[in-house]
Amino acid sequence: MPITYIEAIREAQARALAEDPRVFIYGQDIGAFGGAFKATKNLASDYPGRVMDAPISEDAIIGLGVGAAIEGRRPIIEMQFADFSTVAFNQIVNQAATLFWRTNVPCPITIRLPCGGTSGSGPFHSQTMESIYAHYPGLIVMTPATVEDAYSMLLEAVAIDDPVIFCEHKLLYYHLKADKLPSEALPTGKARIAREGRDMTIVAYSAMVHEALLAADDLATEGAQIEVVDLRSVKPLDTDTVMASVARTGRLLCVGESWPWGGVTAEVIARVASEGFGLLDAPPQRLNAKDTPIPYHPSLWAAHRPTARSIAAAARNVLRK
Amino acid sequence: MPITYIEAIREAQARALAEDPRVFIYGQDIGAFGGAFKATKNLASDYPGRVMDAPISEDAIIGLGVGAAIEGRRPIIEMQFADFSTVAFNQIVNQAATLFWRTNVPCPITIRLPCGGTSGSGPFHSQTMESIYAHYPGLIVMTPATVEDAYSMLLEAVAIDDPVIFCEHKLLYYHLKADKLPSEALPTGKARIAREGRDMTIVAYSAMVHEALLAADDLATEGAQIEVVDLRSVKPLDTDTVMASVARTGRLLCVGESWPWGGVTAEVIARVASEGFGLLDAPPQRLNAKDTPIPYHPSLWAAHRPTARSIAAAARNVLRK
Amino acid sequence: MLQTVLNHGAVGESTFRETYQRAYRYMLLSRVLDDKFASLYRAGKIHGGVFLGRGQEALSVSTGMVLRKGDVFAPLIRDAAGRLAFGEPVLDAVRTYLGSPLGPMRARDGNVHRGRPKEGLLPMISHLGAMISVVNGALLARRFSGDTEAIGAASIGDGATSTGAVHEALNQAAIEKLPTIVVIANNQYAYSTPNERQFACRSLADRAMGYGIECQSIDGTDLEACLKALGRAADSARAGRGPQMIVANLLRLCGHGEHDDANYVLAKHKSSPIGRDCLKAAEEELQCRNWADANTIAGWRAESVQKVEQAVATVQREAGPDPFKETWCAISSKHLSEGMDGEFKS
Amino acid sequence: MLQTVLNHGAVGESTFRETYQRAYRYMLLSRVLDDKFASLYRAGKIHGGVFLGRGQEALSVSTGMVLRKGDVFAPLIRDAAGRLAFGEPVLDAVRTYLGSPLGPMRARDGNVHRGRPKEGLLPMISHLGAMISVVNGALLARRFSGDTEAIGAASIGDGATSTGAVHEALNQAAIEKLPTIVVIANNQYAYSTPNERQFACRSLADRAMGYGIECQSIDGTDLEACLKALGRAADSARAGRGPQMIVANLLRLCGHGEHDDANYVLAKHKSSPIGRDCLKAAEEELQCRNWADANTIAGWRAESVQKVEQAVATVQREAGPDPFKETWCAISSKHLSEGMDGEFKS
Ligand SMILES: Cc1ncc(C[n+]2csc(CCOP(=O)(O)OP(=O)(O)O)c2C)c(N)n1
Ligand SMILES: Cc1ncc(C[n+]2csc(CCOP(=O)(O)OP(=O)(O)O)c2C)c(N)n1
Ligand SMILES: [Mg+2]
Ligand SMILES: [Mg+2]
Repeated sequence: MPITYIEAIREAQARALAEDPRVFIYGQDIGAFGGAFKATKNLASDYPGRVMDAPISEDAIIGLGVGAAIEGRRPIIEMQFADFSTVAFNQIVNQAATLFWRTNVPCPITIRLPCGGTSGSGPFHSQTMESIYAHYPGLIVMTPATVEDAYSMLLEAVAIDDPVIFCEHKLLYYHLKADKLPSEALPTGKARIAREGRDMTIVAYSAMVHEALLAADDLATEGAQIEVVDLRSVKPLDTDTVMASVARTGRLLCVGESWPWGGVTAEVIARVASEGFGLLDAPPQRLNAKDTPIPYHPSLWAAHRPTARSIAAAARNVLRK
Repeated sequence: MPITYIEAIREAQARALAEDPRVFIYGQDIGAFGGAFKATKNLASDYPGRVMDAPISEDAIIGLGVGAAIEGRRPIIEMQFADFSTVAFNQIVNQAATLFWRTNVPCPITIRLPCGGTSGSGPFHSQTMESIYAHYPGLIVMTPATVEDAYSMLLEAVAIDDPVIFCEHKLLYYHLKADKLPSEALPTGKARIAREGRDMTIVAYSAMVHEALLAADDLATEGAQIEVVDLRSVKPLDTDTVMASVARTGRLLCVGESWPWGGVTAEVIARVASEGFGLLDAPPQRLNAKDTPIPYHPSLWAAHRPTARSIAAAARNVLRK
Repeated sequence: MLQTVLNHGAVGESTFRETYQRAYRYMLLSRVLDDKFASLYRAGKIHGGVFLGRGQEALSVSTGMVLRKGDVFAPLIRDAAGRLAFGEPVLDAVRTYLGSPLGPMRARDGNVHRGRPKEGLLPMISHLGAMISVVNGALLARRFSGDTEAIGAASIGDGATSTGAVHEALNQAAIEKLPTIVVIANNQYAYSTPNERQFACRSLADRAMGYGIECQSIDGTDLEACLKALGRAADSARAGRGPQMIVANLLRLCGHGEHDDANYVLAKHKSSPIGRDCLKAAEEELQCRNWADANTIAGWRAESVQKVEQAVATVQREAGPDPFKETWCAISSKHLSEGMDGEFKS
Repeated sequence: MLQTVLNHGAVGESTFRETYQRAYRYMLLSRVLDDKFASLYRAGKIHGGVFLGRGQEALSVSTGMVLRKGDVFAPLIRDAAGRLAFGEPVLDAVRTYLGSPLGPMRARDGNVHRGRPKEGLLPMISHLGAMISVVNGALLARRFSGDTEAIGAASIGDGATSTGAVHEALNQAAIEKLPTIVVIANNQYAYSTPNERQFACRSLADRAMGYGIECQSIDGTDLEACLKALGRAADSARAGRGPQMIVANLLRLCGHGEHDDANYVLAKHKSSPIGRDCLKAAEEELQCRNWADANTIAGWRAESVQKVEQAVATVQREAGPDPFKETWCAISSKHLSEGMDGEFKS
C-alpha cells in the first residue's frame, strides 16, 4: 500500500531509533501526541524515553541537542514549524554550526523544519528557510522533493557527523505518495535529473520540483523538451549536475519558493554565470516567491509562490530569447 | 578638524535627537557610558531620558522598539555587535519586517549593527549580516562605506518610515576620516561610482569598497582602468547603476565580506546575468569571505576576508578572460 | 467605527452588577462567535485553522473590560471575548477568518492574527511571547508623550511562559516600571503538552517575585474573581505600581485548534473545578443573584446569534482579494521598493 | 595531558584545610596568569580583548574544585581560576590568547573562547546564556548512557540573567531534573550597566523559586563560603535533587575588559564588603588559621609566576598559524564541503 511523504519521515525516524541507540528525538508535542503533523506517531511508546516532549523553548531545544551531540548522541530535533526556528536561530548558526570548526568536535544534530506554504497558513506558518541556513558555514541543508528522498535523506542526515537542516515541505506531507520505501538512494550532495529534455533546464528543489514538472508537461504539448533538475540539497549544491544539464540545453531557469533577494536561485545563477557562462545560449532567469510575507488567503497565496503556470510562463520567456 | 566614521554616526544621532522629538535611542551601555564604540558619547546627558541603557535582552529590545514605532516614535536601536542580533532575529524579521504589510501601519525603527571583521575579534564579534537581513521582505538594508554616507544615510534611516538595518563597519570606525560632515547626499537606493574606469566594474559595499579601490590603484599601475561601484544600500539594490557600469566595461567582479553561499554577490551577479547578459564580455565573477566562521588570529583573518590583493588577483582573472 | 464600541470604562465606574452583566454578554457573544467559526470550519468554509476561547471567556473578557480606550491590548489565540470587550467589531473577526479584503488584515493575515495597532489592539504574530515587549514599547511611547493614564495588557498561555521572549519582556517591563498586565491563562496544556513537561515550579505565580512585580492567582472559571483581580491589577498599574501578573487556573474546553480532538486531556481535569464551563457558571450566577432571568438570557443569546449571523452573511457577500490588484510591496516607502515580483524586473 | 590534571575530587574527599589550600593556589595561579595577560595586552602582544577574573577567583575556583573528571563545565569570561581547578592546562589559556595553532582552538578562536568538549570543558560562544542548555544536553546524554554520577556547572553574570536563553535553559533543566549547577556571579555590573538597569527583583536568588529549583546566596569574596556552598550544591545535584542555583555577591576588580577603565564603578561598591579582594582575604585567612605562613605563600606565588612565564615563553616560540595550510572547511564531512574559498571553484 502507498506511503506518503510524512509517513516516510516517520519511518525513517523509526528506523534510526531502531538501528542506532544514540538517536533520540526532541521537540514540542512529539511524544504521546505524535507531533503536530504526526511525524513521530507511536514512536514514544515504541522507544520509551527516547522521544521527548519539549517546552516552548526553541533556543534551549537546540542548545540541548548540541550538548547531547557533543557527547556522541544523535539528536533529531523537530521544530513544530520552520518559522519558529527564528527563535532558535542563534543556537543553530552560532552554536551548532561553529562547533566543529572551532573545536574539531563534530556536531551530529538533525534539525527537521516543516517548511513551506500551504493555503491558509499565513505569514508565520508557511516560511521556507533553506536560503537563510545555507548562507552559514558549518551547516548542511537538505530539501527533499520526493517520498523516497524524504526517507533516505533523513536517514543520511542522522548518519552525517555535521548539523543538518532538514527542510520538509508541508504541502507534500499527505498528498505525495510512493509505492514503497527506497532500498537505495543518490548520495547527499548529488542532484537528480527529474525529467530529461534538451531545450532548457529548470533547476528546482522541494515542492517546486513538482510545479516545474507540471510546467514541463505543459510545455511539452508546445513541443519544448524541458529538463528538470532536482537539487535535493541546496548546501552542498551540486553545481556539476546543473552545469552538465545547462551544457546540454543552453538555457536555464531556476525556481525557488523562498524570497527573491538572494537565496538558492541567486546562488545557482551566479555559479552558472561565473563558471558556465559559455554554456548559456540565453540569459539565465529566476523565479521566486514575491517579496512580501506569505499571504493567508488562498488566492493571494497561490499568486505569491511560483506555480506550474508562472513557471511555464517564465520558461517560455527563456525559450524565446 | 577631521571627523571619523564613528563620530559621524554619533553626530547623526545627536542631530536626529535634536531635530526630531520622536527619536530615542535604546541599547546596551549606550547611556552614561556612551556605548561600546562611543557612538552615543554624551548623548544621554545632552538628551536626558531619550538615550536608555537596555538589559541584555535583544529580543525585548527590538520588541520594545517596534511597539514604540507603532505609536509614532522613531527608535534607534544599537546592537552592541551585529553578531548578537541573532537573538533578536525573530523580532526583526517576523515582527518589525511584517508589520506594515500585515496592518498598513509603518514601523520606523532603525537598527544599528556594528558589523564586520577586525583583527582578533573572532567568530562572534566580526560578522556582517546584510546578506541575511536583505533576504527578508519589509526591511531596508544600508551598508555605508564612507564617513559622509555613515552620517547622511543614518539620518535617512531615521527619517524612513520602514525598518532599516543599518550596517556600520567596525573596521572603518576610527581609521576612516573626512574633513567635514556632508551637506547633501545621494538618495537611498542609489549606488555611487567610487572610481571611474572603462576596463571592468568592481561592485562592492561597506569596507570592501576601500579594498576594491586599493586593488584598482594597483591594477592601474598595470594599465587597467577599473570602475568601482559602491552599492551604499544592498536592499534596495541599485541594479540600474550596476548595469550601466557593466554596459560601459563589459566585465564584472562583485566583492562582499559575508559568506560565499548566496548573499549580495550572488544577488548582484544573478541580476546582471539575467537582465544584462548581453552586456557581459566575460563571465562575471565573485569574491567573498571564506566559507568558515571568522578566525581569531590576524593572519587567518586576513586570509579569510577579501583584501586589496585577493581582489586584484580576482580582477586580473576577469580581465584575462 | 472602533471608537464607538471602545471605552467601556473599568470596573467601579459602573455598578458591579452592570459590569457583570456586560461581561457576561461579551462572553456569550464570543461563545456564539466561536461556535460559528467552528461550524464554518467543519463546513470547510475557513482556510487554515480555527482557535477557540471556550472555557477561557471569563478571564479574557475581564482583561478587555478593565482596559479603556487609549490603552494597549495584545490578545492571543483564545481572546475573542476580551477583544469584543476591548472594542473589536465582530466584523473584524469574521472578515479576518473568512479572508475578506475589507477586514483589518485585508486577507493578508488570518484567523486570530488580527488587530488595529492604531486603536491599541496589537495583532499577534504567531511566535509565542513576542507581543509582550511590543506592549512595553507602546507604553514607553505613551510615557514619552506624557500620557500617565494608559496601561497595557498582554495574554499568554502556560506554554508561552517557557519562551525566552516572555522572560526578557517581563524583566524589561519591571526595569522600566511599565503599567502592563501580563495575563497568564494556565489551561493545563500547551497544545498536547501538560504542565509537568512545561515547568517544574509549584505555580507560575512563583515567577513574579523573580521580576519584582505584583501577582494574583485566581480561579479562571469564576467571572467575579476574574473581573475583580483584573480590576485590581488595572488600578495598580494606573497607580504607577509597575507591571502586574495574573495567573489564572482553568481548562481549555476545546481542542488546541478545531482540527484537534484533545483526547489527551485527562478526565481528572475535566471533572475538577477548573473543568467547569465559565459561561454556564456566570449564567447560574446571574440567575441566583436575580441579575438576569432565563428569558433575559435567552434574549441576549438570540441577539448575539443575530449579530454573528448578520456579520457572517455580510462578509460572505464580500468579494475575496484580487491578486492582480495586490501591490506586493512590503514597505511603506514605495519609492524604495524593489519591483513587484519574484523576478525583480527593474 | 588534561586527564592528569583533572579530578581533584569534591570538598570532603580531603580535609577542608587541604581543599582550601589547593583552592587558594589555583586562585593565585589564575591571578598571576590574568596579570600576565594584562601586561601582554598593554604591550600590544595580544590580538583583541583581554577579560580578567580579578575579584571573582574565590567563586570561580570553587566551581572548578567541586567538579570531578567526567563532569561538564561551561565557564565564562571570568573563570580562569575555575578552569585551572577543573583541569585546564595553563598552556591552553596562553595558546588561545596568543593564537597558537597548537592550542585547543588552533588560533581559530581566541582569549576566553576556549575549551575541550571531549574533556567536559565546553568552549563558550560569545552569546550570553547560550551555554546553559548545552550543559543540559551533555547531562541528558550522560543520563542516557546510564552515568548517574556526572554533574554539570555553568557560570553566568548578573547581566546574562536577562537573556531569554538563560530562562529557557533553567526551566528546561528543572523539567528534566538535570544535575546542573548554574553559578551567577553578581558583580554589580554588566559591562557598564548597573543592577538597577538589569533587573528589578530584590535578589536574583528570587528567580529560583520560579523554576522550582534550589538556590543559595553567598558572599562571593569569601572562599570558605564559596567552597561550602558549591560543595553543597554539587552534593545535592549528585544526589538527584535537580538543578542548583548559586547567587554570589561580589565586585569586578577590573574593567569589563582591559580596554575599560571602569570609571563607572561606584565608590560605594569599592568600599563595601563586596569590594574586598577575595585573594587577599583568603591569604589572610590562611595565615591566621596557620594553614600557611608568608614564606609558604611567597613560594606558591613564585611557583605560579614560574609556571606562567614558562608557558608564555614556550608559546611565544611557537609558530603562528599558516593560512595556506588552513583547509577552510567548516564541516567534518569533508566530502560534502563546497570547495575551499569564497569563489566556490567546483
Ligand atoms: C515560539 C513558538 N513555538 C511554537 C509555536 C507553536 N504553538 C502554537 S500554540 C502552541 C501551544 C501554546 O500553548 P499555551 O501557551 O499554553 O497556550 P494555549 O494554546 O494553551 O492557550 C504552540 C506550541 C509557536 N506559536 N511559537
Ligand atoms: C546576547 C549578548 N548580548 C550582548 C553581549 C555583549 N556583552 C558581552 S559581556 C557583556 C556584559 C556581561 O555582563 P554580565 O553577564 O554581568 O557578566 P560580567 O561581564 O559582569 O562578568 C555584554 C553586554 C553578548 N556577549 N551577548
Ligand atoms: Mg495552555
Ligand atoms: Mg556582571
